[in-house]
Amino acid sequence: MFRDAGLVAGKDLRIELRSRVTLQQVLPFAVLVLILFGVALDPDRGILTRASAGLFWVAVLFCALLAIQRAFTIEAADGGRDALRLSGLEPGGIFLGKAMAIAAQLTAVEALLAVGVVIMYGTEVTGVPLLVATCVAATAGMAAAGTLYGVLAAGLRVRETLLPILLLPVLSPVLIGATKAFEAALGGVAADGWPWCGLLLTFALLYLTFGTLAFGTLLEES
Amino acid sequence: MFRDAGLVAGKDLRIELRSRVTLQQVLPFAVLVLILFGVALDPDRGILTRASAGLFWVAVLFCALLAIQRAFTIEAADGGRDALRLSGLEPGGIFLGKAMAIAAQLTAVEALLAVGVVIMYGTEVTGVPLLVATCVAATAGMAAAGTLYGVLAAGLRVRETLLPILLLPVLSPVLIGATKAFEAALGGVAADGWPWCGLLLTFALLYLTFGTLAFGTLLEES
Amino acid sequence: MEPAVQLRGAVTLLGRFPALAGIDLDVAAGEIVLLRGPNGAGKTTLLRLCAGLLPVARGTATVLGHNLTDRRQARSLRRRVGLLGHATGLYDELTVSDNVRFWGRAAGASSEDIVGALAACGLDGRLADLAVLSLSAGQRRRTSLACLLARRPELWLLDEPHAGLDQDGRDLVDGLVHRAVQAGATVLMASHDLDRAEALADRVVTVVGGTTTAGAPGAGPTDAAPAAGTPAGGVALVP
Amino acid sequence: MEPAVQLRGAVTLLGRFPALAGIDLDVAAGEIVLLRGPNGAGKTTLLRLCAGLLPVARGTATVLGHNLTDRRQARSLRRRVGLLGHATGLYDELTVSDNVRFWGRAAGASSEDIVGALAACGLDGRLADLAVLSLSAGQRRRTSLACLLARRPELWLLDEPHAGLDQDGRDLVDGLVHRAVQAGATVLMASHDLDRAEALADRVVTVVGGTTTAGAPGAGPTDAAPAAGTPAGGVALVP
Amino acid sequence: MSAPRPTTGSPATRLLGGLSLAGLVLLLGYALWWSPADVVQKDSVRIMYVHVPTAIMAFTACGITTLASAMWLRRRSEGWWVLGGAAAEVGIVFTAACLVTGSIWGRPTWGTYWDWDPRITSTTLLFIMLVGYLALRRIDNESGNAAQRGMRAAIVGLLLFPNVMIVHYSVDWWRSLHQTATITRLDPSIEGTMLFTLMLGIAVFGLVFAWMLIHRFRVGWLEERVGATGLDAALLERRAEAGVAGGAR
Ligand code: HEM
Ligand SMILES: Nc1ncnc2c1ncn2[C@@H]1O[C@H](COP(=O)(O)OP(=O)(O)OP(=O)(O)O)[C@@H](O)[C@H]1O
Ligand SMILES: Nc1ncnc2c1ncn2[C@@H]1O[C@H](COP(=O)(O)OP(=O)(O)OP(=O)(O)O)[C@@H](O)[C@H]1O
Ligand SMILES: [Mg+2]
Ligand SMILES: [Mg+2]
Repeated sequence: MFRDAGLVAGKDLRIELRSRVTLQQVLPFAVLVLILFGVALDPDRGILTRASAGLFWVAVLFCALLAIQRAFTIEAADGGRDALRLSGLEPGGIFLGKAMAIAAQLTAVEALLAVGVVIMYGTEVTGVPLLVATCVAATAGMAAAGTLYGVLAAGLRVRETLLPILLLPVLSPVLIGATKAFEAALGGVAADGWPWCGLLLTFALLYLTFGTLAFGTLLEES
Repeated sequence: MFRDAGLVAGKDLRIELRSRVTLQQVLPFAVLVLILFGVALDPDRGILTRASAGLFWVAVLFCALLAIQRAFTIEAADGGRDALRLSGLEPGGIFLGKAMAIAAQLTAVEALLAVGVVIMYGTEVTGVPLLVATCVAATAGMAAAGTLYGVLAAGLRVRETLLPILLLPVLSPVLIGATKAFEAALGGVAADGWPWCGLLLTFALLYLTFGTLAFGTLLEES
Repeated sequence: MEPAVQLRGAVTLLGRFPALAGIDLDVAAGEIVLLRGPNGAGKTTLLRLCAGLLPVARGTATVLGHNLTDRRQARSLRRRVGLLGHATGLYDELTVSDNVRFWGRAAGASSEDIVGALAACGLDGRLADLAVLSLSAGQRRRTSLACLLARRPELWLLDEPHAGLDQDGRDLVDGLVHRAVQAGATVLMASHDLDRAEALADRVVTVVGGTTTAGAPGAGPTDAAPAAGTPAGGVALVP
Repeated sequence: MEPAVQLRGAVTLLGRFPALAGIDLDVAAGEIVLLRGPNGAGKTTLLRLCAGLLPVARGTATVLGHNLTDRRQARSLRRRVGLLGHATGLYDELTVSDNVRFWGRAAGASSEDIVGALAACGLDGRLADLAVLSLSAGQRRRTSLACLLARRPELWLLDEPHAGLDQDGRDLVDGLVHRAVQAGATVLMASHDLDRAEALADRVVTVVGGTTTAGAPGAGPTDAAPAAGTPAGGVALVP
Repeated sequence: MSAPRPTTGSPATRLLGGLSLAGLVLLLGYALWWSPADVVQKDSVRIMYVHVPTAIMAFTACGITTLASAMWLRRRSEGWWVLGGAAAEVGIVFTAACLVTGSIWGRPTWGTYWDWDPRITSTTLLFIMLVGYLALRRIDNESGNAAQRGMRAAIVGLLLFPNVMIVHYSVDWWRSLHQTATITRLDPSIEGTMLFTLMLGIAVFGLVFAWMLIHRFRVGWLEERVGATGLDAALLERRAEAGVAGGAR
């Protein structure tokens, strides 16, 4: 299974290498979202600084949406789905592989956004361990859930529009948890944050296991 | 030219009728975005109410992105581009037609979002005429610019990711103007808002004329 | 009477690759010409060039009197030609009849033309109201054929017109082509289904390695050229 | 020796539409069977059913000993079959060799198999490092053929295997099919290119209106049935 | 590469390079020593001599890109196409420099690396527009060719400067409605050595800009030539397929 995962992840990353989508398009988009918030929420009110945790994660969420969409546009290309189902790859492997590829890209996005938030919204960084742990857990969760729902939307020609409304509600716990954890970390009372981080972790594990098991069935629904 | 525009707009709206994408996916997405903001920007701080104008327009912007992407996924479907170029339709007509269809959908989105903001963020509505005028101007501008950049991205297999970074910076003035106008209207000093509304209008006219003229050149390229 | 298509050493680049590396081709008005040649020879590219969809990098190309080296003329040519390509350009969500109606109207076809086209391609009845996405391969092909028919083009560019069609589908194509020619149209087609295609065509031109001449470039029209390395020679059949 | 494919009154729905309305089909191991029939008859659907990609709504279907009414068995069947369909399932951004390698590896093929498959389909040299999106129709076809070859399936399901290929492309297909059969594989193919296909096949089965029997469904195997409404009859050719 | 020598240099450009180097040294001298520290900002003001010029060059660059795109749309001549790309690439460097120096300057001045100052906001948006333009251009370079390529990129390039202007002014207007107290601008009428140093900086960075642009242009041009000279070879190779006709080779 892990061999298959590696195969799929490798394939996706090679495609990224050739098309440079994340590098040249998703990352700038991330910065753009930060600026849009800045423009929309009049900076002088200090909303930005106080709400930076929330805004950060909303931005991550939108970027994740983009990355996941991209990951399944690749597969949806003509007959890709049938091909995958016939491939002999273990569904679990496909799931893990794509999740891994997505997670890798999300990590890059988060790193950039973190820098952006610190610089643009003037947030002071405290409680780094909690922040990092939160990012890891949240990323895993988003990638897992995203892959799961991405494959549902893949192959449908309404992918771009369907995926968001499938995915966002599912990810809202991640949004809440991560925001809370970040606020705790930035507020300096990391203790309040860890339980949220735990929530994220369970969410991630839940979706990873469920996805690994259920992906086969999902590939069925063509 | 206007006959062609009608033809294209009619076709797009018929497709919407059959696939119900806007109705069943873009509109729910709009509501979702509002909720996400609600979740991310902890309501107690009263940020929501004060920033509702900005949040409204950010939400509109993301929905517009979705709608425009959809409008050109339709065309990008296999060989659609060649077909359009051979069709004998006037490029200007195609541009206006698609812009009209997009504008129609955006209007629906805005109506829903307006209700949502009032209900969820507890905003009181004042200065209706300015609000309406702003919506009209902003919608026209977004539709025009969106169609122009949408066709740029259409046919590329990186459409989903490229469109945002091409379009959003261009639309940032619309975001600013509309937000300002709304804040003025909701703040009760409509007078400050009208100049912004004027900015939006000029933006719209600019892109409408440019698009109508330049669209041919754009379609020509394959 | 002017030739419908006249190419002289035409070169077309796809990316940096010269998919067409010096094509010489003359097609008289009212003629049915078959392009044959191995995979990747450049047939599809040649057809798209003749539709005014690709620029001429070198040489000259005149189609229906439009000089394709001039972008404006190339653009005005497009509405006069009909291309049946690998890709269909149909809207999956719309029904067969909606598609034919839209593309027909776009080219200024009357309702009769449209209904007629649907009937001629055997798409009336159940299929007419079926969404394109649920069609079978051959039914899709028939639909795009109907779209082309409704446009009443003066120059028919058919890329493997028989592919995917069943027996009477193929007879149908032949019938439509003959009727079009009687109505004054010119037909340029590419096909691998040689038996049928050669029977249909007035003349066969072999395309190999982006040239109409096997080997040496730019050696004038090569309608009766030896079909290098292809089974049956590209002999000129005159019915 | 058990039959490779055994369908009894198999019914398959696409949406609400019974694309297969009672198919009876027996294919012995090592046999080459041709499906023929008008557009929309259900050939492609039948092939996808045999690949375990579609559920059996009614009747029974057994392929390579897997009972397709059981989802789990259907899924385990898939890796043993190879489908060459209308859609290619190739990654446009990747090169030809990358694609063949990925799909080959996925099915556990060795590097030799993969290189061999590329060479066998004439995809070594320039084409190997070309992105799929820049291929010609026939070259794409060859690429998916190479992918199928690299997987070494036991049951070959070929949907119009000759379509879009040039003359030696078609000879290539015939050669590969024969070699596969000698290696113990079974071949079920659908085609409109009857001359070639019938020459290749051991046996011809006619599919019309989603049934193997023209008209009344479920009337037993119909291998030598009169091919209702199709030009040349579905006669059984035994070489 | 078919260049005679593996360089894009020439006497002229070497002179230019030398000049800009000398200028940089001179500027360094003025910026760091001979110019006085500012009353308000103390020594941090010295960044201005880098920051402001880079900003101006960034805008010049995207102006050039727009001009080149327009000309390419009219003439379809390679030169303009290459120039547009070269200007955008150099421009993105200067924009980045402006952003970086700016935020470094912001630290001592505003006590923050970032402020929602109109120029900052619009500069960042400009940066992203350039990224988008270059991304699109890359795609066009792959999918297109000398004649058909670049329609997308050209249109985006054409709209680049107008958009930057619209964005710039709307952002400006947006912020100026209630100007923030945080920004204590030097009063523009800086005089004497400081003014001279600023002008010197602008001049020097102008030289550097020109130097980079020329080289980038030549590289692009050579690539084009390679494509063009490659064409004949490619044509022969392609025609040779006819000899070995048959397979998909
Ligand atoms: C549109 C591009 C920009 C231009 C044309 C520009 C121009 C200038 C000029 C002329 C000055 C000195 C004169 C004055 O203070 O009025 C200045 C000051 C300054 N700029 Fe910029 N700048 C630009 C972008 C930026 C950016 C992106 C940043 C930070 C990220 C930045 C940060 C600063 C700071 C901190 C100062 C000094 C503080 C002050 O004088 O108020 N600038 N800029
Ligand atoms: N970007 C590219 N780089 C290299 N070669 C390319 C590129 N784009 C297209 N080609 C080549 O150009 C040729 C296109 O030929 P075309 O599609 O016209 O072939 P065809 O004659 O229609 O073949 P078929 O019979 O298979 O349809 C192919 O050989 C393809 O490999
Ligand atoms: N949702 C649907 N509603 C109605 N009919 C449908 C639907 N989906 C598929 N069909 C019909 O089912 C049939 C599918 O047949 P299939 O694609 O197997 O034909 P085929 O034998 O492969 O034809 P071809 O030779 O053209 O490839 C077609 O007649 C199609 O019209
Ligand atoms: Mg072709
Ligand atoms: Mg079929």
